[in-house]
Amino acid sequence: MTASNPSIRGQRDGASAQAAESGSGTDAEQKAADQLRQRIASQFRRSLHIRTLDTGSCAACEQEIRLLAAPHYDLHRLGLFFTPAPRHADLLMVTGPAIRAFDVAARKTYEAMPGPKIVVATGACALGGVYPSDAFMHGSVSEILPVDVWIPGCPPSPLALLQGLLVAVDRLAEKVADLTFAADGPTVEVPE
Amino acid sequence: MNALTWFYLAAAGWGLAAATVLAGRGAQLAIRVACALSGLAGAAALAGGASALWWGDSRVITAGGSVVVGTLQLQATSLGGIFAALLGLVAVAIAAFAPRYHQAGPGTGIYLGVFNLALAACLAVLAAANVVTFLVAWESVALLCYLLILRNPGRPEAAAGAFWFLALSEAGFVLVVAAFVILAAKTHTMQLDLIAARAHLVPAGWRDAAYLLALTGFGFKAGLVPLHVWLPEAHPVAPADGSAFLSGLVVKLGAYGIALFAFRLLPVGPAWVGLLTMAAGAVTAAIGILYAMNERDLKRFLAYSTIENTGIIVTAFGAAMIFGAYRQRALWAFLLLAGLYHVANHGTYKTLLFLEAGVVEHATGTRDMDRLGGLIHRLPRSAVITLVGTLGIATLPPLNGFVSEWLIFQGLFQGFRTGSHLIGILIVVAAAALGLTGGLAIYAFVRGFGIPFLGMPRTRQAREAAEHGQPVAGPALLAVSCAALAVGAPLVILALSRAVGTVTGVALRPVLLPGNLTVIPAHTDFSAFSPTYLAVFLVAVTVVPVLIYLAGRPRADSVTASVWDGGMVTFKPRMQYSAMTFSAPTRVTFDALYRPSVSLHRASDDPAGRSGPVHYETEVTPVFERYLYRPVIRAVEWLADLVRPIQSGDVNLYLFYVFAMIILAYLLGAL
Amino acid sequence: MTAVQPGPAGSLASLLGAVSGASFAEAGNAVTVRIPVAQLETAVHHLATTGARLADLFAAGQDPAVLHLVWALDAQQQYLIVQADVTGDEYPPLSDIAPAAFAEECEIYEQFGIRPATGKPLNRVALPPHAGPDFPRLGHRPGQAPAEIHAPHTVGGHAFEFPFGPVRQVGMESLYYGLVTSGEEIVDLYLFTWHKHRGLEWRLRGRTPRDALFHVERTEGLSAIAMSWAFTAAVEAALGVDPPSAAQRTRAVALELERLYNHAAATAALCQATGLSIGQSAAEIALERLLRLNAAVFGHRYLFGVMETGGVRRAPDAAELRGQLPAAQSELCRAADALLATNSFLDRLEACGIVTTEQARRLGLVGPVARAAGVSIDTRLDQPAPPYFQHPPAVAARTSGDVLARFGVMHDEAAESVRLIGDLLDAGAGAGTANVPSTGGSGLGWAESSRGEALAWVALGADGRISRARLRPASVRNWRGFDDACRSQNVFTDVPIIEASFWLTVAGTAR
Amino acid sequence: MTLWFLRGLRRGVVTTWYPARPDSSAASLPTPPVFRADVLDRATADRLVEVCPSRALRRESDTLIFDLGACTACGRCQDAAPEAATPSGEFELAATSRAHLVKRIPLLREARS
Repeated sequence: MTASNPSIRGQRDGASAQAAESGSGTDAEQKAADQLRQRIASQFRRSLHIRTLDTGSCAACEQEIRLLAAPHYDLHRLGLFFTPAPRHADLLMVTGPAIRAFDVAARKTYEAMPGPKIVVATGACALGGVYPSDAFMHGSVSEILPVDVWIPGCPPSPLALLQGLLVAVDRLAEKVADLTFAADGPTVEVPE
Repeated sequence: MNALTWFYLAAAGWGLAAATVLAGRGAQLAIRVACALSGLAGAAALAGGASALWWGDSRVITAGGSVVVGTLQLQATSLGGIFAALLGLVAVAIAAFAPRYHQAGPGTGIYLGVFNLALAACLAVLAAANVVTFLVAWESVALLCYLLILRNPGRPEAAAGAFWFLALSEAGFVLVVAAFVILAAKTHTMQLDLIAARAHLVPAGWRDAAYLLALTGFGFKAGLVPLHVWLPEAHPVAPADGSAFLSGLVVKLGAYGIALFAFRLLPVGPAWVGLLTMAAGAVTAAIGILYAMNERDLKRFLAYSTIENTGIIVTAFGAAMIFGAYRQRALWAFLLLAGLYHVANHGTYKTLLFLEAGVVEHATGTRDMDRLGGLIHRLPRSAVITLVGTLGIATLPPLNGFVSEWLIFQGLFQGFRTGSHLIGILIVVAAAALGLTGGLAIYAFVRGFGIPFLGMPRTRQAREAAEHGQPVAGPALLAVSCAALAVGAPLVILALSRAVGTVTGVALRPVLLPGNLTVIPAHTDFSAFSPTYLAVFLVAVTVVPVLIYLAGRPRADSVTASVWDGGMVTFKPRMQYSAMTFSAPTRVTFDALYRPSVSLHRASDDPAGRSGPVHYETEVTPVFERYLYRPVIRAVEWLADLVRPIQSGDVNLYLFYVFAMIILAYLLGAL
Repeated sequence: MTAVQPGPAGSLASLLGAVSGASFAEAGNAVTVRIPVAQLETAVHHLATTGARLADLFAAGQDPAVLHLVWALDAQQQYLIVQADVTGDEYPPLSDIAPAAFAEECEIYEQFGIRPATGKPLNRVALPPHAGPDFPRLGHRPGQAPAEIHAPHTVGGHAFEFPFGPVRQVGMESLYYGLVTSGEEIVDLYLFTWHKHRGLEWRLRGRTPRDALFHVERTEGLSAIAMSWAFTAAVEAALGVDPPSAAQRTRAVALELERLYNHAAATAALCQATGLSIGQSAAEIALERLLRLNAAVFGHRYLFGVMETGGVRRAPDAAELRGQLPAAQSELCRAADALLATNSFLDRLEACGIVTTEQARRLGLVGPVARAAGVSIDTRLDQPAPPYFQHPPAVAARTSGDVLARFGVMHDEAAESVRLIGDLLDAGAGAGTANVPSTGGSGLGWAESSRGEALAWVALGADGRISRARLRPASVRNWRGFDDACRSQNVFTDVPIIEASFWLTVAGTAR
Repeated sequence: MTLWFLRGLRRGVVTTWYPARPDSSAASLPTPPVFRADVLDRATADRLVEVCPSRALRRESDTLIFDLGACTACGRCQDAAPEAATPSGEFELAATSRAHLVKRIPLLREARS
């Protein structure tokens, strides 16, 4: 497998731009949202304190988050720090499919954080993948908290988490918006 | 108006108050009038005490008395002055407290009558000029206090507590009588100032024996450690103002007795007597606070704290006697002054705390700390006043406890001036014991204030306590006097130095107050501090930054969020420290003394390994009651059984006894 | 269910003692016996006294709910499932197995409404407090239970409860401790795990085994292989399918790799709990190398997607594995040896969080926790599945039962796993799956996860879809030992150390 | 403690240069698939939708909606239709808006032979 598949690099043509637009309302709103995000991100550029919240994960996402502090990835070199108390946290990494029994604790954790704050939904469960919404759980974190950044993966690797955190503070450009994941050329021999 | 006339006024006031309330049979109006009179009389006593303090000893007045009993002589001495002033202050405070605390009724009438008579009796003890007056007054104080403690006989432990008090008081009284008899016999006079004058005639052995008898006798009343057992038994059952009076004043009479013998009647004795006194004081302080740490009942906790402070006072007197023995006259007088200052301080904030404990019990119906909690929201005024008292007794800077404790420590730290290394080291060891006591006192009073007043209410009574109708004036007056004793420390030290000057003949004033507001401990090259500047500075340090913050407050919109609790749904009252768990570290460190016993019931002990209700109880074994007093009591009972056959009811046998006694007396006479 | 053979089953009859009306059925290495409920108490008493170990207790079906007791017969190297139909809402009190099966009894009561006739209060286990009557359950909800049915957690007298969680340190799963303490020593400890109850067993009903496997892997993310192997073994036992031996060896390789990275992660967590950050970094370097090895060999850092019903989806890249494993293993061994030479670290572990042999046996603990307490049970040896007949592992055991013993057991197991992987690769590990018919049947599967014996029992309907699936990862069993291990502790800071030495997951016990 | 100090020196630096330079370990990570529009017809699309356990794929008339957020990169779609789905090798998938993760892959109008 090549490092990155050339054929999936989409261009900023109508299709993908249109894909990006369709989801988030009028242009003005989008511009205001970006402005606000830039302002928040600029405040956290050099030092960001992260608090994690497990709303029902299977423990694999937790292990990947713990590995961010391991020597191989060492998020301290990027000015990112873990902090136990939400009172001192700027960013909340939420894993798990938002189990309903956890709503009060999640709401309290979010409200204990001072503004401005960023919420990062981490892992396929938190993004609404693995589990549907039913009596046990909401199915995705955006049902209970206002999410700013989504990091897919089951579990997302520490590198994906790092990229997610840096995108959250606007120090890395977001890549996924431009990718179409639709290859048009014949990349594999078609069995007749 | 010299001091004695003030004392007459006070005695008359109290007598009148007793009469009105007894005549009125405890009607509400009678109570209010009596308390007003009692307050006025208190003020008179305060004035008398202050003038006795300032102008020195007055002349000895013979106020009558009969041939049988002996002459009744009174004299306003300066040593007694500080105690009389404290008596006045306590009387005024209780007078302001009593009307709103007691319900009208015949029981209250009798109680207040007895209370006022007890005040007069205490004044008589302080103003006694000869042995007979002193002993008569002393015994009447004991009996009247016994009646005070028996205020509500219905309570289960009331009788037992009162009896503990009376029994130990009588034991002490016997020893005090022995001490006075020795002195009077050797100096052939009954008048105290004559005894003091001729004290050098008393041979050394008799003098020390008299002092030791006095120390033990007054120790019973003051609460030196092996003799302290009645305090935690009597205080909880007495009503609020009764126990305040007991702890604030009656216990101080014990200290007055020891000071009387050590500094006025007897000349400066050998060093070992001082060492013994200091040792008794240090041990009392340490063991007193250690037991206070693990008490759940508010009043027993305060009673043990009284024992601790008595220990501190007696340590100061002991150290003074040692310095006296080594001819360090400045330090001898200085430590007496420090001890007296601590007597005044402890009298004020301990009375305050007992009155507040009464208010808490009145508002919630219980004294058990584990059933209180969060009272600061329900009883705000009482909480603030109790906080002032707690800061005082925990000897924290802005308030008066710190000043007297600082003076005592400065005196103790100058042990090296005695010249003998052993004595120097022993004095510093006593200072270390007081240090340990000071630290544990702060720990104990954080618990004593924190558990009942802060946190969440643990029971329904604590939730529904109401401040309205609770007495506040009395304790407020004492709180103000605590602050005054701290800020006005140089003035107090000035007055005390004059009193100590008349008692010891050492002019301390220039030695203590070089500037007008700084205090130095008897020797310029040692240390200095100014309580006034300290109090003002501390207040400024807290108030000024708040003002700056309020003035320049950033206008950012602030969000109030709940305390971070790990996302748990609700905080329950069971999730906060309880009295015994807060003091658990001491139970582990000093388990040799406490020998704690634990009883534990856990649902998870059930072989089915389930989790559920947990019940954990821990008790501290009362070492002295169990291993010292119970054997003595059993021995006495055994003796009583032994002797019972004598009383066989047969008249001839009784006649034979009389006959045998006459023969015996005759033979003894012949020797 | 295969036909009843009197042979091996006959020998088991003696085990059940004087039990009449028992019908036997044998599937794979597990014998199922169905006895009338009246005989249940005597059978249980007889089994408990002859040294059989109760591995699991659950209910299945509804009207009547069938009670299943899974016994591990170490002597006969088999599992015995005792089934009994329970009509009405009470079954006879099984006092002999009370401590080991208490949590299971509570769970059965919450899901099926049937409870032991002991009359003693039960505990809330899985369902959250706000679970109303219409909350999805596996069977009928409990009738109007008397108030005291859920034992309340009240603290009386002088102790107080120190609330801790559910949101805990960074990167730790949500778990609520109720630490009842006397100020100095921990008097009692109880756990709430209902914050993370995803209702997996309810979710698997009506799915095909292949679909269900996706969720079974995620019951306990850090033991994906063990749980999915137990589940697929159960399905294969139910349908009488034998996966190709190369696939079975691949499964064993994956399981041992999972054990390796879990023990490295446990070492790192232990160092973090004792505050030795240098040791934590060294262990985390070894852990990361192992995870990267997993990704290179099996295509997923946590070995998701390796298992398939009837075999294995991917073959391990043997050259890559042989090349990198020794380096990763030496990394972990050097870290562990350096830790064993650091006195400050060892002082924190010695005599800390002791689980006695009697407690381990009484509570039915499994895995390294049991082996460190002197109960040396290991399903790879006691109930060997195919690849472990030819490659039996050596079992590391200790007797002191404290944190140091658990650390030692994990350290030895890691070395043993590397040796096993070498043998398995020599014997050849490949991909391939046997075809799985979609017919009915029920079977029991098990695997030795890094935390202990993971069990799964499956009942398939006639159309091959799951009618009842029972997943029991080792965490369900060992959290009970955590309460006892913490109880004697007198220092609060020891609790995280004990938790790290157990190395359990809340997701596994909450399911 | 010198034991640890020397050990650390001997171990050397293991920290990745990411994001300054790409990290080599990323190559072996599981990544969401890429769908070949020219091969995908409705039948294949329906088969893919049915096989995805995480509800990441759904078909709307003639476009395949691929929700990257829900995709767990389990590879079942690649096993079901190897000619239509191949691993993308793209692991940096963080998105600042949920819509960025929802990809629309146009399907072939007529059924493939």
